[in-house]
Amino acid sequence: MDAATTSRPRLEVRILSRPFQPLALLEAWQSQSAATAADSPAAEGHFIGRVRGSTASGAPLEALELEDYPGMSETQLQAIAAACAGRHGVGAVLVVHRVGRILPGEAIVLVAVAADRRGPALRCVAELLEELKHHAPFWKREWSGGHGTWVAGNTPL
Amino acid sequence: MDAATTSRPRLEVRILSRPFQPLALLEAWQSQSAATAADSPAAEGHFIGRVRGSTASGAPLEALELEDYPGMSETQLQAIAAACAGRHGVGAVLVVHRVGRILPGEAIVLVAVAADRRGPALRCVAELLEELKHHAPFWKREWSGGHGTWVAGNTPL
Amino acid sequence: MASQQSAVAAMVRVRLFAALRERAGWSERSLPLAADGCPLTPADLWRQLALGEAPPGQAAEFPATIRVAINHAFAPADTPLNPGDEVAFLPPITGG
Amino acid sequence: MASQQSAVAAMVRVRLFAALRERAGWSERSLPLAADGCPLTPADLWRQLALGEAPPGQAAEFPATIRVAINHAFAPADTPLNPGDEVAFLPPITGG
Repeated sequence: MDAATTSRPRLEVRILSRPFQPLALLEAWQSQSAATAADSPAAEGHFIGRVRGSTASGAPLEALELEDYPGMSETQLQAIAAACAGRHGVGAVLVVHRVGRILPGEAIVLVAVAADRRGPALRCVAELLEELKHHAPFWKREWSGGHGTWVAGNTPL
Repeated sequence: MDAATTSRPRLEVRILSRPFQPLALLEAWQSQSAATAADSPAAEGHFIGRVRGSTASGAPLEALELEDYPGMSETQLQAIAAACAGRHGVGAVLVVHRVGRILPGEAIVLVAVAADRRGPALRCVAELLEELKHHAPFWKREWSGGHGTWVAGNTPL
Repeated sequence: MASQQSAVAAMVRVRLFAALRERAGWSERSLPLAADGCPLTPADLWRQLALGEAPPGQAAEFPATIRVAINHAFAPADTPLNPGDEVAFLPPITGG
Repeated sequence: MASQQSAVAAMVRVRLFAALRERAGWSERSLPLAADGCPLTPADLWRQLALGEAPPGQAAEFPATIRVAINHAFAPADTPLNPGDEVAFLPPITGG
């Protein structure tokens, strides 16, 4: 497992325009990261972000629309994943981001990190999430009462 | 979902003497936390810890033996989960800990936190993990070459 | 052939996203790179295309809240553009 | 009946775990609470049972690395014990 920190980290970045099941993607990702059970990483951190049921102003949300800059969004997610993985010396990173019309309760973002220690795994998840929220070209529009409003900024930590 | 931070958090603590599949337990836990998809928490953080393939001194590990203080281990995990959940204002916490003989690659610990925001979810996972590593009565013994050695301290962050 | 190629290459593509796109009423345009021989920058394009909220006649500073990408990479608004570049103006990012 | 009950209740249960259990060679004992009328503490029990690494004759300080639990809750080593208490000596914790 020391190989995870010395060899090149495995990075997987996906932008999906349809609903996804985070645990199903995690299962596929885990099975790729370990040829045998004994190869499994000692530490794994995950984050799942889902659409809230109400808008920033408290009205019931019909849907969230997520626009990206195709081409750049993949490139940026990949660059962010590579930089975070390198800084924390982790073995593998998975980043999944939804685009298009997303309903309340559906997953928008999934981040997973495998590492040899709990500290790097959890810190890398948190940092990756902040980075992608501020430096990957995605924009949210809240739809409520048939009216769409572009979200002005990210939700606070 | 604001109810998650104002109402009493849902705490689930399990000590298992047989191998468990973290994603299967997460799936069951998620389905309990949301009656409908739209009720799903906006933020969810997870940590999975697994047995390394080698001992602290680098020898191949046959198995890890995990001893607990039955009765107190449950009580302590519950108290730690309640305290962390309260401090971070999260909606739900799941803590699963293995005991007994655990093979390389098998999961030892699973922590999951559901919250309304990413910050509390991730911080609560990290803090819970540190707390249980230092304040829940569990002891590890590494078996290698037919010889068992009690682990002297926790692995560094 | 050579002159046709250089005519094609001497264009830049401009792209707008989200609220910026809706305010301007368009998402993508091709523009000649350098009509007056000076190297054109994204900030120049911003003014030429009157993308700011100031009335078109008034010269407005390039806003600090807007980020520029050239060929899918973030770049300063005063970067000289090259033929064939794709320039994008990005309103504040709200992903994740 | 009453005297039999109080005789049962005036005991404490002592439990050892992991390396501590193996060094002592036992995991659980019941002991009378107060032979001399003084309130007994976990630190007293530690010395009486010669659980430290110092030779049994030498009075050793209660080690800082060992934690005490009374009835499944952490407690200081000088807490007076009550009849029926379960006292556990816990070597450094290594879970998670």
